[in-house]
Amino acid sequence: MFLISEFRSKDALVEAILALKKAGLTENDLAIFSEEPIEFRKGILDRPSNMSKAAVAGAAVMGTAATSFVYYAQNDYKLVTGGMPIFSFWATGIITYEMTMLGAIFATFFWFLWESGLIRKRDPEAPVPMIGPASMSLRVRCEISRADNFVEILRGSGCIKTERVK
Amino acid sequence: MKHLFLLLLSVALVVPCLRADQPILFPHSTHINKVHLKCIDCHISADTRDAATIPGVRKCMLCHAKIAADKPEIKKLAAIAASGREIPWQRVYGFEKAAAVKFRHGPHARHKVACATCHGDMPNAITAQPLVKHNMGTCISCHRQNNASDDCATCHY
Amino acid sequence: MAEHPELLPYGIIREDLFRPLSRAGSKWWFTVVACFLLVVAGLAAWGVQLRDGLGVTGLNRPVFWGLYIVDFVFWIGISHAGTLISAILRLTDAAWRKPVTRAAEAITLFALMIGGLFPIIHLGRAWFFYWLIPYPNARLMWPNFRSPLVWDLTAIVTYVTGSAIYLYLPLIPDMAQLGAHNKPWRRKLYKALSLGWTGSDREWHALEMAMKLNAVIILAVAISVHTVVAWDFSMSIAPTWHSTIFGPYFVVGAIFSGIGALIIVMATLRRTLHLENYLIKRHFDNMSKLLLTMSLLWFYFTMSEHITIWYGNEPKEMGVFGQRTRGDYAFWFWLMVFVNFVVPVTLLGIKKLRSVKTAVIASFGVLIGMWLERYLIVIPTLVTPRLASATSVYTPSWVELMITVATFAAMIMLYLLFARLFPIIAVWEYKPHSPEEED
Amino acid sequence: MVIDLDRCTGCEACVVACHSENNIGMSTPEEAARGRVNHWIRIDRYYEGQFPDIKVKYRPVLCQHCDEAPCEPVCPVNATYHNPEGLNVQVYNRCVGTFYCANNCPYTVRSFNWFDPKWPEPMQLQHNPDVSIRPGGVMEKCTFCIQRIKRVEDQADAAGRPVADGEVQPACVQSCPAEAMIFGDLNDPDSKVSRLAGDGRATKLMEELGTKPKVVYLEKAR
Repeated sequence: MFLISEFRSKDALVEAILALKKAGLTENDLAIFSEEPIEFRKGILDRPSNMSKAAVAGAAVMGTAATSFVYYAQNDYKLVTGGMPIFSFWATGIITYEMTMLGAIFATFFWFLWESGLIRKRDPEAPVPMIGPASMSLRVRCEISRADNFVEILRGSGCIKTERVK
Repeated sequence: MKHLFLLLLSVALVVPCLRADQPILFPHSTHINKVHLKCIDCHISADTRDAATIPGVRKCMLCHAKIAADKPEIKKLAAIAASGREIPWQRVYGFEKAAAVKFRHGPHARHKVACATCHGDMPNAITAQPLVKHNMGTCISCHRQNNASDDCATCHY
Repeated sequence: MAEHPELLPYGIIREDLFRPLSRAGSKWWFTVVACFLLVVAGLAAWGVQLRDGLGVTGLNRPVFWGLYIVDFVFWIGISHAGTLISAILRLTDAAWRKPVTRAAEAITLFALMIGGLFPIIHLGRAWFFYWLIPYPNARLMWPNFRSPLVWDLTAIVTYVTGSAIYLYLPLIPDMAQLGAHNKPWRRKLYKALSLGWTGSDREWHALEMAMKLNAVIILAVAISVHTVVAWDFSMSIAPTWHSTIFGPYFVVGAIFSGIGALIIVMATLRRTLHLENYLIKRHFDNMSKLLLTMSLLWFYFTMSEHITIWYGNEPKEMGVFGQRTRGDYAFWFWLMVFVNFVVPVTLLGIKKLRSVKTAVIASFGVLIGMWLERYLIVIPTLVTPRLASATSVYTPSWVELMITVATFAAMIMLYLLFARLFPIIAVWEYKPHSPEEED
Repeated sequence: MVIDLDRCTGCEACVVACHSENNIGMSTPEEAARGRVNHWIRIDRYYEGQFPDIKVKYRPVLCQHCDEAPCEPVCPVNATYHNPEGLNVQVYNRCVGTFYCANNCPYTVRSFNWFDPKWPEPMQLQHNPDVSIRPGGVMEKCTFCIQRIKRVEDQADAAGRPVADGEVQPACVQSCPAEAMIFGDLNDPDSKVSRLAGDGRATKLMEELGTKPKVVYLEKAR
C-alpha cells in the first residue's frame, strides 16, 4: 500500500524522510514528486547513479567498435596508396574520437531513461500524485499493518495532508 | 487475400524483367542439346574480342533455308531475312551507362571462365533471357575468388 | 497560494513563459509564411541545380568551393552559439544562464540542420551522398576513412545527435507540465514527448546527472566539430589553408559568431514575446562582455595568422595575402576587420556605449564579418592556385545566392515554429531568484 | 611520362588529340570565359622579357600521377586512388563530386563536368567506344589513356608476352609532332623514359611539395 503526503516546505520534507528511515524504511520505499528538482544534503535521500560509468562504458564500446571497423574495412579493400599508409591511427583518430563521444552520448541518454524509470517503471501500479507549482509530494510504500505508524510520523513532521492509496 | 495480391503483384513486376520479349522464340536448348552447336559457333568472338556478338540473320538462314522451314517461327525468320533487315533482338545483359563499365569477353574466356558462370544454364533455356542476375558484387566476389584484379580501373574507366 | 507568497512569482513565470505557446499574432504568421516562401524558392533553386548540374553556380576551375562551403562553415559556426555557450554556463553554474540556455541550444540544432545540408547541396551528384556513410553493400566498398570529409560527417552526426539530446532533456519536465494543454493535438504531442515524466526525485536526479554529463561531452564535441571543419581546409596543401592555427581559429570564430547570433535572438525574443522581466539588461551585459572577449581573441588569431604569412613571405601565400589585403578582396577584408573588431570594441568596450541596442548592432556586424571571414578564407586561396596559368575569378550565381538567402529564412522559420511549440525559456529551471543566486 | 620542354612548340596537338580520344565534353565560348573548359592536358605559357624582345616557354601540364597524390586521401568515397600499376585513377561512377580532390591538386589539372557533356552536332559521332562518357557532376582527369594501356596489356596477355617498351602510346604522345612526349614504364630501368628521367635536364613540377610526380620535364637549366 502507498501513502501520499503533500509538503510545502523542504525542511519538513527532510524531517519526514529522516524519521521514516529511522522507522525502518529504505530509500527505495520513498519517492518525492515535485515540479522542480529538490536538492538534499548527502545522506538524506541518496540516489546513487551509475550514469558516468555507463557513459564511459558506452564511449569505450563505441570507440573501439568504430576503430576496429575502420581498421578492418580499410585493410579489407587493400587500397594501393602510393607511399601513404592504408590505416593510421592518427588519421582515423578523429573518427575514433567522434564515435567515442557519440557512444558516451547514447549511453548517457539511455542510462537516463533507464535510471529515471521512464522506460522501466519500478512500480507500475504505484499511484502518481498530482503536483502543483512548488508543492512536493512524498510517496511512501509500506505494509498495511504499519501504515498508521507512518501516517503519524508524516503528520508529526509537518505535512499538509496525507492520503492512503491501495 | 492481401498476401495473394502482393504475391501476384510481385510476380507481375518481376517476370517481365526476367523474360525479355524476343521477336523470335529462339530456343537455345534445341540448338545446343539437339543440334550440338557450341556457344562460339554463333557468338563467334566470345572467346577473343570484347563483345560476344549476336549472329546476323544470314547466319541463321545458312541452316534454316532448308531445316524446319515450315515452322511458324522460322517463317518469321525467313520473312525478316527476305526484308533485308536484322532481327530486332532485345538486349538481355548490359551495364547501366552511368556505371561506366568496360567489360571484355576475351580475357574472361582466355582465363577459362565458363559461359555458364555468367549466363546460366543456357543449354536448357527456351529463349534468350537473363538467367543470372548480375551486379557489381557478382563480379567482385568472382574476381576475388580467382585472384583476378579487384582494382576499380580493371573495369571502370 | 496566498499563504506562500514566495511561490507566487513562479506561477506568474509559468504564465508568462507558456503564454507565447497559445497565441500567435498576425506578425508571427506573416513572418513564418514569408520565410516559408523564401525556403520554397531556395528549394526550387536547388531543384534547378539538381536538374541542370552544378554549372548553374558560379563555380569554375579552380574555384571549386564557393558560397556553399562558406555558408556551411558559417552555419556550423553559428551552431556553436548554443550548445557550447550553454554547456560552459551550465558547467560553471552561472545563475544568469537560465533564460539563455534553451534559446541558445535551439539555435544550435537548427543551425546544424541547415549547415549540415550544405555539403550535400554542394555535391556534384547530391543523390549519392549516402556513399559517404559506411553501410554494407554488394560492391564491397567502404568510404575512405582517411578523408577529412568523412571525419566531418562523423563529427557533424555526433554533434547533431548530441545537441538534439541536449536540447531535449531539459524540455521533458516542461512538456510534462504542458501535458494539460487545451489543444488535443498539442496535448498528445507533449504527452508523447514527455515520456510519462512524473516529476519523481529519481527522474530529477537522473536528469541533472545526464545534463551534467552531456554538458561535458558536448563541450568536447563542439570544439572538435569546428576543428574538423577547419581541418577540411588545413589538411589540404592549398596556400594559406595549410595552417596549424586553423583549428582553434575556426573554433574561436565559431563561438564569436555564435554569441552574435544568440544576442540577436535574445533581443528579438525579448521584444516580441515581452520577456523584459526575464531577459534583463544584465544578460545582455554579460553576453556583450563575452562578445567583446571573443572579438579580441578573434583579432589576435587573425593577426597571428596574417602576420606569419606576411613575414614568411612565401610567394604563393603572399599571392593570397595580397589578394586579401590589397587586391580584389581588400574592401571586404578591411570591412571584416572593421565590423569584427573595431565596431564591437568601440560599442561594447566603452561602458557608456554598452546597451541592448549597441549589443544588437555589434552582433549584426559580427555576423556579417564572420560570414565575410569564411568567404575570405575560401575564395582568395582558390582564385590564386599554385600554377598562375589556372588563375580565375568567382562571382556567385543567383542559385547560390537564393539558397543562401533561403537558409537564413529557414533558420528564422524553424526558430519561430519552435518558439511557438515549446517554451523558449526552461520554465522549471527558472526558479525565483533567491538572494544567494544573484551572482 | 617524359616531356621534353625544349622540343615543345606549343602547337596544342596533344590537347586536341586528348579531347577526341577521351570523349571530353565541349563547352561554349561563354562557358569557357567563365573558366568552365574541360582540358585533361593544357599548355601553360610563360613569357620572358618585354615585347618585342620576348621569349615564350611552353609547358604541357597534365595529371602528374603523383605517387603521393594529394587528391587521393581526401576523397571521401575512394573515387580517386592509386591502382597497382601506379596510375592515379579516377573512378567516374563512384565520384559524388565533393571537389575536394580538385582543391587539393597543386597542378589544377582536374576538371569537372559542370553539366552533362555536350558536343556540337556531328561531333558525337566520333566518340571513342573504349572510353565512357562521364555524366554531369563527376570529376575527371587525365588517365594516361588507360583504355590504350588496357588494350595493349590485353593483346600482350593473349600473345603470352610482356608489354614492349613504347608499345603503349597515350593520344597526346602519339599526336606530338615534335616528339616531345615519351611514355613508358618508369619501373623498368631499361625503358626509354627511365633513361630520359635520369637525364641531367630532368626536373619535376613542384617536386618540393612532396607529391612525387611521375611526369618528368626535360628542360635546359637557365
